[in-house]
Amino acid sequence: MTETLTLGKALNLGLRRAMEDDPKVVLMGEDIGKLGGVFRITDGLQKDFGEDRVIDTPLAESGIVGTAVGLALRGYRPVVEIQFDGFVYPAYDQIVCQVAKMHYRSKGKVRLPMVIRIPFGGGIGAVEHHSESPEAYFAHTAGLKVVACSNPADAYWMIQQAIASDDPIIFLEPKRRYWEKGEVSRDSATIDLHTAKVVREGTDATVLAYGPMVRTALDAATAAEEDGRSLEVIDLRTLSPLDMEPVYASVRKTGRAVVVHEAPGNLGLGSELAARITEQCFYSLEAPVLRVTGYDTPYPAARLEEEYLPDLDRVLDGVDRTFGW
Amino acid sequence: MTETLTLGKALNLGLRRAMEDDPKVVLMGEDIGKLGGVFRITDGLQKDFGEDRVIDTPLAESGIVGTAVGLALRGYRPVVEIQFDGFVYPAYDQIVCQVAKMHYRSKGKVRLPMVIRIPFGGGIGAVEHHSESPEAYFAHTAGLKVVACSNPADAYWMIQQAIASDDPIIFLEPKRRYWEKGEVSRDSATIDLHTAKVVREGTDATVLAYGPMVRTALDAATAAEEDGRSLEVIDLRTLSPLDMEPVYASVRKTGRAVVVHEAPGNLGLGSELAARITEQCFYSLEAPVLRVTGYDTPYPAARLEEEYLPDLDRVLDGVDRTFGW
Amino acid sequence: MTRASSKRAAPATAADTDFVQLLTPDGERVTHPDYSVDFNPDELRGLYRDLVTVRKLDAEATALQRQGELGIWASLLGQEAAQVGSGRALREQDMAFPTYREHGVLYCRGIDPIMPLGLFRGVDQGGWDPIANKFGIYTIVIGAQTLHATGYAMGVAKDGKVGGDDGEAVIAYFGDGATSQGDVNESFIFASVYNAPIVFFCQNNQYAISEPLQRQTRVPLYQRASGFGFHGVRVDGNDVLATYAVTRAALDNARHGNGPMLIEAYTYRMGAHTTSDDPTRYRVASEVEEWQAKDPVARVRKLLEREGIGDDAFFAEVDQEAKVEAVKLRERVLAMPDPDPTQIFDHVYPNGSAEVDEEREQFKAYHASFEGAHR
Amino acid sequence: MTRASSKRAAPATAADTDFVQLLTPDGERVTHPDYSVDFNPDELRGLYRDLVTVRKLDAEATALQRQGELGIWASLLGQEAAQVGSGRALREQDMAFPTYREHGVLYCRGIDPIMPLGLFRGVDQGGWDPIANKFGIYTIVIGAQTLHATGYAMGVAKDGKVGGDDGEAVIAYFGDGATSQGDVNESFIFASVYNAPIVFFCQNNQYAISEPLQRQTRVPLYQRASGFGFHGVRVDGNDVLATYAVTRAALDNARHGNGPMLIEAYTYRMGAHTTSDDPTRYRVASEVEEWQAKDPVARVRKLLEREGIGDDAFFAEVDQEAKVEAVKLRERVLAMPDPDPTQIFDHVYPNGSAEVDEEREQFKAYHASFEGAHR
Ligand SMILES: Cc1ncc(C[n+]2csc(CCOP(=O)(O)OP(=O)(O)O)c2C)c(N)n1
Ligand SMILES: Cc1ncc(C[n+]2csc(CCOP(=O)(O)OP(=O)(O)O)c2C)c(N)n1
Ligand SMILES: [Mg+2]
Ligand SMILES: [Mg+2]
Repeated sequence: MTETLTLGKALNLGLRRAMEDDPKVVLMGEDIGKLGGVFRITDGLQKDFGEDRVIDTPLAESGIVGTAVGLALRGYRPVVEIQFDGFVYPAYDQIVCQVAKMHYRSKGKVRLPMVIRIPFGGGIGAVEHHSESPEAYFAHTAGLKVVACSNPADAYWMIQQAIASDDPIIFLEPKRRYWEKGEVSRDSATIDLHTAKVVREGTDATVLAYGPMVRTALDAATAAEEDGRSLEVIDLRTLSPLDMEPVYASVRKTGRAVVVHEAPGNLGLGSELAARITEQCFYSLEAPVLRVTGYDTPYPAARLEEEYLPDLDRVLDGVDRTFGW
Repeated sequence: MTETLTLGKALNLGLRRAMEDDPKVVLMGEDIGKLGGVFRITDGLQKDFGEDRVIDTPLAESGIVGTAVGLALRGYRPVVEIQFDGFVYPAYDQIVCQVAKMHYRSKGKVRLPMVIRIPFGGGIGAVEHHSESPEAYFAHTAGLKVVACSNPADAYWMIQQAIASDDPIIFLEPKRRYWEKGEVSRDSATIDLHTAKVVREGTDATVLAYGPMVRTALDAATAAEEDGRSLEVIDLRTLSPLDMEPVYASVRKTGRAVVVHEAPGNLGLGSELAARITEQCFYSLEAPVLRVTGYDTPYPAARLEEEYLPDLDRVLDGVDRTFGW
Repeated sequence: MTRASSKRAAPATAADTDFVQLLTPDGERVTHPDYSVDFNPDELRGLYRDLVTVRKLDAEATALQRQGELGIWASLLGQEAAQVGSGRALREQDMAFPTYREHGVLYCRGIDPIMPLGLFRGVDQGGWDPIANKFGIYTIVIGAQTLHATGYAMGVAKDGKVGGDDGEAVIAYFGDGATSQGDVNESFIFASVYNAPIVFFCQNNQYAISEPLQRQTRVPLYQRASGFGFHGVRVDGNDVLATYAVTRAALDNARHGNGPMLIEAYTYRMGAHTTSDDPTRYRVASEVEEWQAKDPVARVRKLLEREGIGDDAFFAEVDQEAKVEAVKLRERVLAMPDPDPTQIFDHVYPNGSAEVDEEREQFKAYHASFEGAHR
Repeated sequence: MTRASSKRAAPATAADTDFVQLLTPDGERVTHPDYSVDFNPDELRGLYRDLVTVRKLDAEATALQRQGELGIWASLLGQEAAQVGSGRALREQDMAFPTYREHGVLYCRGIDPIMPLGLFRGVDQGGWDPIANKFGIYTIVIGAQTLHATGYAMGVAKDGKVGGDDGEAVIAYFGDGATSQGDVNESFIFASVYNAPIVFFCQNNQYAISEPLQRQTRVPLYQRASGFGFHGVRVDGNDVLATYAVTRAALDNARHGNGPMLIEAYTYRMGAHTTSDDPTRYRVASEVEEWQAKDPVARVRKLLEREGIGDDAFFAEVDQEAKVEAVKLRERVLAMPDPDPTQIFDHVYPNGSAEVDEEREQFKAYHASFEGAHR
């Protein structure tokens, strides 16, 4: 049986279930206790699991991640909430030099089963630092795995799979989709964490997206249909490692690919996808892989973000351009 | 008239000249005073310019960069030395959120004429964190400019051009080439900071490199010549923004491109170059743009680095593969 | 083999409350061995006017947010004395580095109060010139500005602008939560090591969003300074006179070349963290009422009444003038134009970038393609 | 309007040197009101043996580097008492988090002394199991391990493993330079707020590479603790007895649930920062000589002689045994095989990664292509 949940509520229930399943799971972050987090993703969890397992921390991201590493060394499974994407950088040193490398450094003797949850992306009319898409900074870092959920069902299962994994995982949550509803079956996960998923089949061109842009890509596909164009949409879900086989299969079929993300184009995920697709599907491509992304500027003031972020029209424009070749 | 200098000495003389030319230029960093820096790049400068302009700082990278921002606001032109690539991350928040964005945030009212010098790359048999190539982390960040020098003449002039620029610049120094000699003319710069340079002309394939890999690429080109293959080698010099026109022109001529860098391939500069070249030279390409890079692992122990780093043979292998298409 | 007795820190708790006070909640003056003020009646009335005005403008901004005219607002309600007291203590040549809540200091610096509303409306990210106004751009990343302030102060010292009454001093504002950030502690180190002319002004409003002070420290925050080699003082942050006196002394101490000081202004955030916040989830009404009784504005009114230098006519006039300013502010906010979309591409680099220019052109061409057309 | 008098911090300087001492450089015992030891002769001889051995092994490592057998070496010369004193103070259940210089503590933990040589030779990045050995992997990023130690200690408290003699305590090692890092100061905050069972052990060896202590602080480092809400002590780090007593007391204080303490072990780096460093560029010989006179090993030998519990035969035997250990170490280092190149791809992720496996296969195929062939 399934039920209708918002993406935020699905995460909340996924966290709750992970804490029920394993007493070693602890949550850490700013304002995650009584307040339940600024997005209420941890709502009610401190009340039910206590201050020892849902830990309001001092206001210091490096301290949060660094002490989480220590808790992991002690046998805990810390799940860290970074309040907003733009506030993860004080912890960047601990993430890149410690979280990502300690297993390697110790020749496998140490495992850090940590999840770092980051609400990411724009579209909520926020002030500076609250709308960023830092995924490339993490995906470029060997030793980290990076995933992004795009819908309530994935949110519910992916967070549990990430917590159950012994790999250190950056878990990206599309904050502007927290309130979007979807059907969730709580019986069992249907697909592995590190797999991409074809979320709409099509024949003319492949649109690759993840997190908040999956909905945008699907809307574009619906609109394209009216123009008589059939778009295949793939939700990448796992950003590092990438799950490329479904992507190659799709592009070999369609011959055209457009990557969509909010992050700036320069050295964004789109560049890596374009490079790999071109290398593996060179003779199948009718046009170069095109990218529809945020611009190569800092994230602008809120009243400009609608113009900054890829939307349905820009995705369709990108698709049109691949047909222009 | 020209003279023969090591790359390290050329940087030292470039810094000295920049300090002579502008009294607002101050150097900041760990051990840059009496010691002259662990690589002696600032050797003798504190003695001649005083502790007020060559500042030994507390051991705190965020503090160094953050106070440099304040000094820039006060009208100084701080040149920060990060001791090794692997130690820039504690300053990552200040670099990404403040150095990169303050000009934008202030609608142009504030300028931060800062240079952050980072000795980067491997090949010196060092312990962990001393051999990394973090360029993509900065090049993906709008608001920063990123350059890398590869030879003494460029080192001497590029450091001066970077200091004279009002843009915040990440200045990457190929540490393993500090001791390599080259001819330097101290009369005047012959080329702008943000331009790529064809350092060897060829007709069969284009090899793109920067920093320490330029020498490797040139050696490969020499070896390839013996196999009767003519490689064109481009020293990118500017990593953000990229100077693509010379690259496109070359690839349109050769039809084949190989990008070489030490950084891991996944989301490295090679992916962006491959994506752009494919988009702009789609019908000129005989083969996909291939990448010869460090592997997607943390930087390994010193006794493994020779196997980890791209070398002449791996570059030639990459070139061979482009001819395999 | 070793002594058993505990070495737990002194029993002082983060909440103990002895501080410098010159004016009680009832508007009575009290004396302090180290600090005093000698304002004349006009100056006292001026401070009252400041307090009423910044509170009124703040309330107007909150109302504008409620009506959808601002995206969010970070109210200073309850912190008026801490901000007006310290803001008025600044000399013209002094430089201030604010967080995102120092609207009262901004007002004292003589900056157009519309400025922060542009930021919270989302039309820009801070429109004023920080150098010309001697008041930094609002900083949202907690603690980051304390290092900028310290570096700026290091520059003041390099310029030889310390040592006399005309010396320049710098003030860095931050909150109780910010004291946990590495950047803030590193700024203490740099300021101390270089003996920079800076005052660290911590508004301890008892909360970091939902987290009470106890999540950041178990001893009073002003005590943090001594271990870094400078002096810390706790002042009643709801007492504009004491805040003025302590801040003025610290600034003068800095400008005369005696280095940094830390001031903990003990106050309370009467409202929500921001208009997005719901404080009922984490604090009880009785606590808020307790602080209500320590209101920073009311006690100055009582003082003026007590000393017979403010009558009902005066108070009514001040309220009226503040109301007029608030109405003006509202009208100007409503009249604020949205930014031109191409501003996305402006001021990315002082020297520009061909890449960004190209994106701007593509952006224009793309939007031109819709002219007339509609999907 | 405000008092003029300066508010500069107390005159204490970073270099003032009152500390806990139980054994003078001349090998005389002195008493201290708070700390004492009651070692029997065997235990004292054992400490001497430890000191001589770790110094000898360290010297051997330095020699191996000079001969090109190690890439680099970070010598503990001069810090033997700080490391042996604190290392021996650890109870079996206690956990230590080192920097890259704690070879003496590693030895006291009973870990094969070959381990750090593998790291500095470049065959690996730290071969021991940190959990099984209760001794973390060497951490090169300054200060990072203090947060790991604090988190681990928070976990100890969560596990309820504090409160009695069998409680677990954690010790975090770091240097004087590290005290400037945000991470170290944040670890003080987390440890204090959660009252974690941890001892912060700062070896103040007077230098951070070339930078003297004055570049990090203008007051003694042990004073840093009080502003974070716990106790700080400075101990003579060249006095193995005092270091033992103070560390043991702090660890027991922690294991009994009384929270963190900071120990500043006042010592001196007699050698170069590492074998890559040239200290003659930044410090004078006379300074080194002064400290020579405070040698941590010599004073214990004097004590043993003074108390008639160590004769020439014993000292000769200890030297001889240390020499034998050193020779064994050398032989094993020379016999260390280089790692198999495919190890580049091992242990990137606990659960593995298809991408990395693919690169490993490509790597093998690429190298196989050279078999026989030569370019
Ligand atoms: C580095 C960073 N982490 C988290 C946040 C989110 N955040 C904004 S305000 C705030 C609380 C700040 O508390 P405090 O320093 O006491 O200042 P106050 O808001 O009470 O004036 C937090 C956690 C941020 N802005 N920056
Ligand atoms: C974050 C960081 N910055 C810089 C370095 C380079 N570095 C290695 S050791 C060292 C000095 C450390 O001094 P201290 O903390 O006193 O320890 P000591 O070496 O004296 O034992 C520096 C700057 C580093 N390892 N990590
Ligand atoms: Mg607060
Ligand atoms: Mg030291």
